[in-house]
Amino acid sequence: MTGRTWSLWNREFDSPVILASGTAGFGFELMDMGYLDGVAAVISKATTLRPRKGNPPPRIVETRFGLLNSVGLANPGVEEVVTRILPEASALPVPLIVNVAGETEQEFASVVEMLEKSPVPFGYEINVSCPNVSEGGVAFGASPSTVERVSRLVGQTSSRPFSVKLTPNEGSITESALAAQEGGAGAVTVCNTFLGMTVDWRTGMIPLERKVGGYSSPALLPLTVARVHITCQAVDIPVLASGGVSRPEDVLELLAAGASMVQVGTWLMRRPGSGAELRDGVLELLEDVSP
Amino acid sequence: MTGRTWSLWNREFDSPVILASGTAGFGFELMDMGYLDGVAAVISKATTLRPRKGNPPPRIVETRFGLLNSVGLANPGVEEVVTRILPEASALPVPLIVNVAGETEQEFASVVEMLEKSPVPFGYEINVSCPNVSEGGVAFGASPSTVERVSRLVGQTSSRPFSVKLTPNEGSITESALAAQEGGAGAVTVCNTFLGMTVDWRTGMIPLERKVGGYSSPALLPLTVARVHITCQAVDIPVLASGGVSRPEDVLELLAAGASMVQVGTWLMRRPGSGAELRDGVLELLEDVSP
Amino acid sequence: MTRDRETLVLEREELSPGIFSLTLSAGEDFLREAGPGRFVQVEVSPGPFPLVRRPFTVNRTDAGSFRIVFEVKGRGTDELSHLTEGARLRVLGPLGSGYRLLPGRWLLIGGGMGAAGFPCLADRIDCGLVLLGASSASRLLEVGGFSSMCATEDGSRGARGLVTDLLDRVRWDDFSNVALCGPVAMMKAVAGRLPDAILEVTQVSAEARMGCGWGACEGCSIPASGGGYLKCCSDGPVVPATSIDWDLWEGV
Amino acid sequence: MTRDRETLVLEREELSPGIFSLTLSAGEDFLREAGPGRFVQVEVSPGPFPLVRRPFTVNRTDAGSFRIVFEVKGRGTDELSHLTEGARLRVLGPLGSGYRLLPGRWLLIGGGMGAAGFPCLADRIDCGLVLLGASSASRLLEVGGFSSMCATEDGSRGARGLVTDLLDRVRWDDFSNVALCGPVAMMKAVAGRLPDAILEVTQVSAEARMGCGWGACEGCSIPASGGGYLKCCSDGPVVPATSIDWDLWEGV
Ligand SMILES: Cc1cc2nc3c(=O)[nH]c(=O)nc-3n(C[C@H](O)[C@H](O)[C@H](O)COP(=O)(O)OP(=O)(O)OC[C@H]3O[C@@H](n4cnc5c(N)ncnc54)[C@H](O)[C@@H]3O)c2cc1C
Ligand SMILES: Cc1cc2nc3c(=O)[nH]c(=O)nc-3n(C[C@H](O)[C@H](O)[C@H](O)COP(=O)(O)OP(=O)(O)OC[C@H]3O[C@@H](n4cnc5c(N)ncnc54)[C@H](O)[C@@H]3O)c2cc1C
Ligand SMILES: Cc1cc2nc3c(=O)[nH]c(=O)nc-3n(C[C@H](O)[C@H](O)[C@H](O)COP(=O)(O)O)c2cc1C
Ligand SMILES: Cc1cc2nc3c(=O)[nH]c(=O)nc-3n(C[C@H](O)[C@H](O)[C@H](O)COP(=O)(O)O)c2cc1C
Ligand code: FES
Ligand code: FES
Repeated sequence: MTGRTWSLWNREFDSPVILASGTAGFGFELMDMGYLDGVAAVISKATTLRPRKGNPPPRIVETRFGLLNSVGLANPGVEEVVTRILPEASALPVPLIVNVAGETEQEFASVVEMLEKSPVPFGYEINVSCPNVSEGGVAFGASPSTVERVSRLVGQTSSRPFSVKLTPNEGSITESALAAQEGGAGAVTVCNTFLGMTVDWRTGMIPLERKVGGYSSPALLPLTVARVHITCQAVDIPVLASGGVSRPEDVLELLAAGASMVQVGTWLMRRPGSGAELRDGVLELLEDVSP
Repeated sequence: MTGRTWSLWNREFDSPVILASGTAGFGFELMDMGYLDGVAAVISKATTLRPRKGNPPPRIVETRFGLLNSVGLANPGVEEVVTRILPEASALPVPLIVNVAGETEQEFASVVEMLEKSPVPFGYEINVSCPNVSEGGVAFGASPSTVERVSRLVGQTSSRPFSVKLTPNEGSITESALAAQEGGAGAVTVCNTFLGMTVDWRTGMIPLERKVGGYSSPALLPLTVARVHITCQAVDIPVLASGGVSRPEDVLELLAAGASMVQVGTWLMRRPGSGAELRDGVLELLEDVSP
Repeated sequence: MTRDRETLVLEREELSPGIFSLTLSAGEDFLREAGPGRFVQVEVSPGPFPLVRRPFTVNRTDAGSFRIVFEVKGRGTDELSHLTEGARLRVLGPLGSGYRLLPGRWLLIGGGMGAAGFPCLADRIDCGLVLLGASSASRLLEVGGFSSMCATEDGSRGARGLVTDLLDRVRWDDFSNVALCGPVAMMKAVAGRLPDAILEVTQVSAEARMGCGWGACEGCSIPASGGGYLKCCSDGPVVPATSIDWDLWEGV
Repeated sequence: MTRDRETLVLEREELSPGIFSLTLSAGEDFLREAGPGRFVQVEVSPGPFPLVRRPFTVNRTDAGSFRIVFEVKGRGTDELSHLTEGARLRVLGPLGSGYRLLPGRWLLIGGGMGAAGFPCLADRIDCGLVLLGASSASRLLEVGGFSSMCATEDGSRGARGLVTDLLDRVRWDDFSNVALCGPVAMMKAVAGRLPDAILEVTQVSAEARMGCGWGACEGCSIPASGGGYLKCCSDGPVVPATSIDWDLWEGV
């Protein structure tokens, strides 16, 4: 193994792999299975001001070459997160970034304000791009002025760095990234899932209650590579890549496109040992190139 | 075979399959090979005011699960199209829709004005969404006011119906669709390719000269299904689906999502006989359901 | 311990048309924890598609191996059915919480593949009676060695009809525990006809479309009686019948 | 006629490590038109990925069959190399415009797999001399029965060096036609050293990454000497050397 490191927010990591929000819980299950090796940081499931039940089932529908999800930010609410979950999370062997969602601009700041009471979070990921909610989702994150105001509000409330997670579905990702930077974000995450849908042509039935869900697939990697590249051209803050990673080569490609760190989501659901699998693969490939 | 038909612009077709712009030329090669059976209409390669050489090679780069293209609207210019190509195209056994691109709002209308001199086109597809050009491409098509003005200009110039081909890469597809409808479009095409990129992590080399290209893949079908569905909710004009079709089931799914007709592009390059293959498959599946 | 392991296909059997069993190699640590009602997440293909794993109940454990039994439903189960002896298969497990092995006499009610977990269970409890339903005789899963009654829709074995039709013949006082597993529609029908006191002691092995299978993605929700949702994969798959909101639950 | 046909793999041979030939069934209509320099688009996998076909020159035609010869470069050629006799393979062709079979003596210059189309050609012309280059002897493609010289980079056969090194030995006056095919870098080097009068009578079999292969997608562009681009698949693959802008052409 080389002594290679990757860094984010003044911290060095011996892996570029971050676990994406919504696919790793708060990291406890992976810790219990011994699968946090190779993981630089865990990003939690979205946390909102009030508890959210989430969307009715089915929430996961697999298509021929990808996955539709419509979880709808199911979470116990920030109070429960601060009082019950984060204290336990101090046992995690890796930093925890808390993913934050809200229905109004102010709500993002309110959630962060509560989270500030806990010593545990390493930083935040501000999710202005959830495809599976009516308020605070795609259209919200597509407005640069909204993104800038949310970033500013969060920045004023937070002592910690934060990344703004952008949507590829509406607006302009570079304009939103610039707005986040302008508002004081310490990074942007590029990006959330793409709107997707499936319908059974025989019956006309659309399995997801909200019809449209978030689509993820290894086949979307080139879409993420492009968006990471153009975002890196536009902003100076770190870009965290998210979307389509399933192999060490994919991690390296996103890093080559300019990402500072790389998230893995859907593939983690398939391979809970992704942290070590990807980190080891990355180091091996790098060693092959410059031994 | 059933007597099932699909219709567009007051014309009935015994197939829902249209050949997508840029993947069928003007239809001559397919005619020569005998592969226009099952094809409802051919959409031509983009036509611009002046001849365009197109982008330097490579223009086609295959990734693990899809194709990047950066053709850049290579075409001989509208004059050549009107004087040399369209007269020959009157021999095509199927209607020809001419895809039109431009660098300014006025240019779209100028191209259409020239095309009006030919009796051949069945209609036009106004391409405000090419990912592979600097002017008149993605950012252009992302602005509803631009889309509306272009539609109005084209409508004033044209005696024929036209579809506006939208971009999934920026802005809001429903707002653009509404703007096209407001401007007098007779349909919208949902949608053009997604921005994509690949980079060789070993060398840092990005194969496409313009770095980012248009990405297409059968794995993107759910993205098209979603965009067709939400567009159909928003507008009253026909929606022509484009993106991800490789099987008869895909055609039926897009029709179930609300599309009036369905285009096939990348898969046509793989299977020049797609017209009959998809049409026959669709009819067979429909027969299975309601014999 | 729950781990992602590469197993070896030791045996493959086609039990009846479209129903297969795979016997997979397993170590002591797996087998010790693979109690009744727990499940595994199987990587059905070496390539990336199908993208997520498929859940299967542990049907039986033996020295050095365990077995899953499944019906071909779609892509994933089709791929699995083509594996041959000696093939390698990635299996994550054991997962979920299984049956609480309470004392007292048990009644097992299974529909179709729902009975796949019963052999494992029946051996570890005081199993009084097994009720089984399926579309036809060939789709009934055996739970050998125990008193049983069955119903088939085509009448090819046991009573002609549904497993619910067998409920009238049950002397409820004989049982202090019930295990219920099958298609959601069948479980709803059964639950609707169980005496209240019996519903209280019924453990349901639930089904949901799964993402991860290990509690992280919130994908496998089942409407809970108290409002909100249970996670099938970690609150369950085996949950008290009373914890489910039977009206809202529509199945997979 | 150019059609998309299902062929049968009649024979598969590993000519040398990583270089394979496939003999594929073909009908009269195909064989009649599959002249020297024309190519086929092969569907390398029954599934959708790799997404587009791969182009291969017709290496030889026989009664009821034709042959392609290829080197494993990536995913597509790897898949092809694993086909076995009896497999079915979808092949579109014959495509493109081949060599103009002009009278007069020919010189053939081939690098690596570039020589794959020469056997087909040499039989139909007055072939005076064949110059071949490759990295080593095992990678030289035979063009049997004709006078030839070769160069290998490791010196394992013929002269040690590049095919360009052989050019000095050519008596240009002997030839009225040249066929040139190989990696773009090799062809650029050769073209740069051909006497002007010879360049005028040189036909180049060009390479480009292809989309459709049948002229529709504008994907296979090669810089043209007059400005703009040639389409490799339909203007070519065989084009006059003078029609290419050699400075701009960088290869695939
Ligand atoms: C905890 C648990 C244990 C299970 N144990 C068994 C078992 O022992 N034997 C057995 O035969 N089956 C079992 N199932 C069901 C089995 O997982 C599904 O039949 C299988 O995932 C279908 O995969 P597929 O790719 O073949 O079908 P797909 O092509 O994915 O889908 C075909 C159809 O199967 C159904 N389906 C899809 N995913 C699931 C899912 N996760 N759960 C239930 N139904 C689904 C849907 O109705 C779908 O339309 C279990 C399910 C769960 C949740
Ligand atoms: C008209 C024509 C005729 C050809 N005839 C032969 C032949 O007879 N025998 C033979 O071995 N090869 C021939 N080639 C080259 C052959 O098509 C490629 O080697 C093949 O497509 C690579 O496919 P792959 O999936 O294995 O490689 P990929 O994984 O797609 O790519 C691997 C590398 O191969 C190169 N490559 C990719 N696509 C092409 C392409 N279309 N043309 C050239 N290089 C490419 C690139 O450098 C790429 O990095 C011909 C090419 C053309 C255009
Ligand atoms: C089941 C599921 C749940 C998700 N939940 C969240 C979430 O709560 N917050 C968020 O910001 N992103 C969420 N995402 C998006 C992922 O974090 C990630 O950005 C996306 O899936 C693309 O990456 P991938 O291709 O690696 O999965 C979710 C994705 C999935 C598949
Ligand atoms: C090689 C190539 C060239 C294309 N050229 C054009 C074009 O000139 N004009 C246009 O509107 N769309 C063009 N497109 C987009 C297609 O028409 C189609 O909308 C897109 O590829 C998605 O459909 P598909 O998945 O069926 O390929 C091109 C696509 C490809 C792959
Ligand atoms: S399947 Fe992921 S939480 Fe249950
Ligand atoms: S490969 Fe499509 S035009 Fe040549």
